Amino acid sequence: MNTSNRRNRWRSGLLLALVAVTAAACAEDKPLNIFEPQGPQADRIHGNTLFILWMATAVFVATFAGAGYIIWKNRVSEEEFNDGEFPEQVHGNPTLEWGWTALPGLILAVVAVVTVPTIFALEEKNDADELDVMVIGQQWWWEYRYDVDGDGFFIDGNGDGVVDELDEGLPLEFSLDPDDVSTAQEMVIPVGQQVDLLITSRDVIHSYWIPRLNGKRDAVPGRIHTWSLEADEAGEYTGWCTEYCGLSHARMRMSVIALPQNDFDAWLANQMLPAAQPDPSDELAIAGKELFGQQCASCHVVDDPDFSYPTILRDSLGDPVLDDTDHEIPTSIFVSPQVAKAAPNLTHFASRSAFGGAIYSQYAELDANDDDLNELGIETYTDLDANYRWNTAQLRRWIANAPSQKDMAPDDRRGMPSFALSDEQLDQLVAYLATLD
Amino acid sequence: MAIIEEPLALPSGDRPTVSNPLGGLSRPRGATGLKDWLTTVDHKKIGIMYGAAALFFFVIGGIAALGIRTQLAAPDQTLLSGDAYNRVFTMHGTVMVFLAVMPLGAAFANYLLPLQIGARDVAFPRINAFSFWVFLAGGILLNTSWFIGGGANGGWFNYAPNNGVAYSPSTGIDFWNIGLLIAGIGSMTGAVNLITTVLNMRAPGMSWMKMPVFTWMTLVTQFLLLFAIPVLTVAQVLLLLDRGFDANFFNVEQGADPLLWQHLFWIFGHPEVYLMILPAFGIVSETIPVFSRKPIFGYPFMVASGVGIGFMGWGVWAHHMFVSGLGPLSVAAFSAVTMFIAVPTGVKILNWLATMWGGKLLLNTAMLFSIGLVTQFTVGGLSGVMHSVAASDTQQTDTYFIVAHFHYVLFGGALFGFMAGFYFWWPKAFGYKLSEKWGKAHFWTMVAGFNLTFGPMHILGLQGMPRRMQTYSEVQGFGLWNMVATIGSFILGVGSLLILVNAFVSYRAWKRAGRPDVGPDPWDARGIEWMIQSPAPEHNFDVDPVITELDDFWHKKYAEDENGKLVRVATAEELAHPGNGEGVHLPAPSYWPLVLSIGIMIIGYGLIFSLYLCIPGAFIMMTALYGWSLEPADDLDADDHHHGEVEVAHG
Amino acid sequence: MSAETIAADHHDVEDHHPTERQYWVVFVALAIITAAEVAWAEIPLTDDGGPLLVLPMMVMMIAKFILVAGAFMHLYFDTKILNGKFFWWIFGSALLLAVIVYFIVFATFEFSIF
Amino acid sequence: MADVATPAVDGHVDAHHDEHHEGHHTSLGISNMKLAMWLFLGSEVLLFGALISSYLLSVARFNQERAEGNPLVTGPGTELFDIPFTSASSFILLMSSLTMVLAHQAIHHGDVKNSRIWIGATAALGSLFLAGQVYEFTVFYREGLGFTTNLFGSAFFTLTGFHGVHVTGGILMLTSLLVLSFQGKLNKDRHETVELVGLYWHFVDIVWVLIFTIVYLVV
Repeated sequence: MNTSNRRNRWRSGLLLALVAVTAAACAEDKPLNIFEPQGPQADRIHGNTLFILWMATAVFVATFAGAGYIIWKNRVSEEEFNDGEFPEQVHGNPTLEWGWTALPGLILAVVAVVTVPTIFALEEKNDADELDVMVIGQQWWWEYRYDVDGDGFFIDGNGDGVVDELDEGLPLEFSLDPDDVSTAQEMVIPVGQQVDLLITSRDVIHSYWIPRLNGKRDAVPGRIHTWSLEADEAGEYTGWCTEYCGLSHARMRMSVIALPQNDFDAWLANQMLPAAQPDPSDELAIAGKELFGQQCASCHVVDDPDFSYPTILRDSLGDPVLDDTDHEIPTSIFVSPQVAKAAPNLTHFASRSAFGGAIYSQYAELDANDDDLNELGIETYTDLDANYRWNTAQLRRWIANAPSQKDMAPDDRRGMPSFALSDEQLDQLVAYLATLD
Repeated sequence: MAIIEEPLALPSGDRPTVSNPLGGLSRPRGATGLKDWLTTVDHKKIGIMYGAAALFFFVIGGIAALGIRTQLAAPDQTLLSGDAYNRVFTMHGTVMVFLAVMPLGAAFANYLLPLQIGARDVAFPRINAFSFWVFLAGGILLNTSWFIGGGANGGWFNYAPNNGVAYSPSTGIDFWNIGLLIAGIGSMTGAVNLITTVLNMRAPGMSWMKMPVFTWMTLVTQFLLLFAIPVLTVAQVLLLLDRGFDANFFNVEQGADPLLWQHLFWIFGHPEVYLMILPAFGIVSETIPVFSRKPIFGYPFMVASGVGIGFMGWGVWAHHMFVSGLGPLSVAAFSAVTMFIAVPTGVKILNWLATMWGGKLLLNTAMLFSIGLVTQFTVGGLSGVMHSVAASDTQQTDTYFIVAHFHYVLFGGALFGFMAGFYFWWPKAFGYKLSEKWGKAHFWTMVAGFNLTFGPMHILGLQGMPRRMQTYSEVQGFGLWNMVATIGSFILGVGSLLILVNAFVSYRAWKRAGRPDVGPDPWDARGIEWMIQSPAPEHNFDVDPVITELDDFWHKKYAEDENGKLVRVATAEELAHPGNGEGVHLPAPSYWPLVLSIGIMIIGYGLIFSLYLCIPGAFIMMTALYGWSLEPADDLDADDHHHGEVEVAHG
Repeated sequence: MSAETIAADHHDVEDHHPTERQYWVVFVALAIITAAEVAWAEIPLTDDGGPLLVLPMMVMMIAKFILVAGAFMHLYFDTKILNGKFFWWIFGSALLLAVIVYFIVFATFEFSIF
Repeated sequence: MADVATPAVDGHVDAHHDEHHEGHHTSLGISNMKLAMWLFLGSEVLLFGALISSYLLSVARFNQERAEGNPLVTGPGTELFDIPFTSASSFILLMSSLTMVLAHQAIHHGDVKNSRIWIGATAALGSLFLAGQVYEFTVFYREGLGFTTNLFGSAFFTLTGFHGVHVTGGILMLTSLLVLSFQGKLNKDRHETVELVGLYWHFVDIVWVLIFTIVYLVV
């Protein structure tokens, strides 16, 4: 099988999406606006919102008009106020009062009738059950696990290499089902198909929100919440984490990229492949791979037999879990030393459009006027497309000192630490990462 | 543990001899100056201290708010780092809710309740002082985290497991936790005290349906506090045990469910919302009739809707959790209940409007602020109904739409109401009126600044701007309205300070004019608190008033002639108590409430920094409890002072 | 209610206070119910839990609750009906509130003691 | 709502004459202290409600995780309960409610000497209950259940510990009553003080009635 062909196919699809996004961004500069639903779920919510919004507006206008009229008509000067004359002393009017107790009640009953079916409709799962994606929030990025083989499992829970019922309910810091896919930053979905999500979290509570496709659903550790997305058209749909999740909450964003079915299939097939090996002639990348093994592979997974991973089960403080005899529990389970317990799986890093919690675009337009970009010699990696080039400048800054780019607390094992890397080492790592497509 | 407030009388009925078991800290008598304020048990002084402390914390919270707004004025600002921003918005919310708006309610409740029900003081004057001091201790402890520990950074809701040591290792959350636990003690004791006062110490003839609306709303508020605070206390104790003693309540690895925190917090948190707004509802229910020259429209409905809000407030907490994953059945149920809580609030709005209908409206500052509450709260109430539509709420929640909503409720609602209260009762408390000129400037800058700040947040929310965001980038397109909101916030900041300017300016003018007597009843008002001199004498009423009507004072001033026309039958001066308190026995001041609070505060610091520090704290606390219960009961303290009998003053 | 009746109630208190014997009877009842509870929990029939274990337990628990609150805390024997009512207003509303609120919490967690 | 609770004017005049008797002439006709105690107990209902609910939910989650084999969940669970032992201590606490009410009965009839005996007995029975709890805690600890061991440990020790603290507070109050009694300050006229402590004590007993059935016997 010719892998390069496949790569070209997903790549063109992805870039198509990017172009669409750019076009959309030009036309509409409010990508999170909740009044522009582009999927059936969001559409349904939008209907409810408009209904209640108009209703509230009507009541608002009526109340303010009434209040304004009453105040305007009855206001008096201080002299008049104190002239000893009194208006009629009305103490109440039970009929009227019962009336305006009952009337809002009736209006609200109508609202309830509209609301309740929508609540249940939003919970409906896709019967076809073609694609389930597990969405895992952590400080401060999102991981997506695709149940490609459709066995209902996203993880090899007990790490025994067999994915079965024994894995059910086990914590998520265990390894991936070898037949499935793990990616990060952006979720790629097929157009026009309802994708069922299983949302959870590894650390604190996050909330998954793509306003144009559906409302929010919290990602709560220890719980799996179902939710769904469907996009009517190809394109990129952005979102933000909307549950306060600590230090870098403002920089935990995400996006959904909807691709036509063919492009999506190609993308998925590529994601199933193990990591690409650098070309033997590319010395820079080969050196980068070695460096990656030393510096990065303790947290980042790359599906490559050359890397080995630590096998220590850690608790929420990052301390190794000990058994009764004070020995580390021997497991073949990969757990990163972070509190987040995992860093993004980088097997197909270069295929993504964003990194760093989806706050940095992996690609820049060629004519982007960014001095930094030009200065750092990005031309090396402009083979992607005539109009796009790889945003290596930001990537280098990120690898060299991530906490300076985004608030993180690596000392508390939350986020990526700063590495003392030379320029040459950065070149090597970037060259290696570029091969991971 | 109950504190025995009642004096332990001798079997013979004799007065216990006055002894000084603890020397310098024995019961102070006739204190003046600072010592007077530190040892007072007078509900009016305590009310004033609540108000002053609340305004002080309001300024702190306001500065934090301006920090937030400055940071968000434009995209990619770097004034506040992510960490600093998180701490600032957390402290803003916490300080405003717990240390500004709630104590403002307590200030009015403390000052007015005994006056409105014709009592000499609250049921337990020393516990009342303790409530204030322990609230202040909690507030100070919380705010010292600005300097040590860096401020809490979990949000005012402080969701688990982000509030655990693993994710929030700095001591900020400990300050939040302990500070609010301590302040909660004050709310709890205050609630017991004020409920007992209202239920048990009403003047003769003041039946349920003759109680002023403000008294009713405060009673409901205090019941909400009484039942809501313990739930928060449990949540906080669990958090304390988790953070300080490695318990596992919110440890997900051990199988804990973080939603437990959310339930406990919001079971407290939603009644909390109503207990912030109900006192303000009570205040404008007092001012609007006075400045409309009409009785309140539909008094029974006003009372019943307030009580109804109190009850329904317990059934809606999960609407804060529509996206938390409760399951559609729970969401649908809570959604429906939440909608119907709009009914009693709607009744209130319409009844206020009906009170004004056909009245003679004097648009002075107090009235303007009251109308401000009615209108601005309506906006917040309507956006509230929008949130109750749960599906729609999945788009709005945790966006600036929510921020706009609750600021319209709590600032446009509660705070405007409290401002109306300040202008209305200021002469009763201090003996002079606040300047109308400054007052109107105050009102209009506040209204303009308020709407300019929070109005655009509706738009921002619908544009998808999430809350608690330290920054945003150009592409999201939030720049314009954020800039407008920031400009508005500075206008609002200036406007809010005008109350202090007004107080100062008006006081100086009054002093220069030789402190003219404002009279017992400067507004031609309705409640019996206007039957006593201004400022209110320490002993309140010379003799217990006897109540025959709702708005009793008004009905003593005015009566209908044979044509059914309202005519004045007596002037306020004729009816007013001359303020002769000679021989009236008042509860004596005490050091112990203050000392006890200091002990508790030291224990609080001990729980944060070192348990060894708890030892001296506990020692001070036990000493204070001991001293309190052994304190010469000063015979009549808390026992008979409310009977209003005239006794021979004694040494 | 007029002042006279209040005063009358006030002075009647001692006459209507329960006797020591009544307290002992209540205590014996409490002891018997406790023994029944333990016995019911220990018999093999209820090993699997479920409604068979829980429902009788709840009935017995509530019976004990009512006995202690009603007899020892003077909610039942107290002739000061006015006061008795008022205790129930406060304590009863707190109890009702707690039961309803926490049962709703259990419901949202899909928690069941059966 | 009727005017049930309104003392008439003459009731107020009355107040001058019996100011040191129980049941001051208040709007409701009960003393402020008694009303305050009931309010406090109402508040405590919500407190223990939250604690018991937290316990039940935590233990349910603990049992579930353990059944599913979560390797991080270690240590013993509810199988540690020693029902006969706890039944005995529950009986002791129930009995202390009886002695408490007898103490009040005695002081109400002016029988100071017997009231001392019953108050002392109540305090003693309460202390015995506490001792039992301390013993239970140590046994559990030796069996491997510490406060931090697992969710069950945290929830169990917190709930029963909170109750224990309330019992301790009650014992302190009872001791203070004894001291007052020996000082001669606790007589028939002050029987309400005993009644108030009694109300608190019975409430703590009621909470144990719930805990014993729900925590030990059912869940």
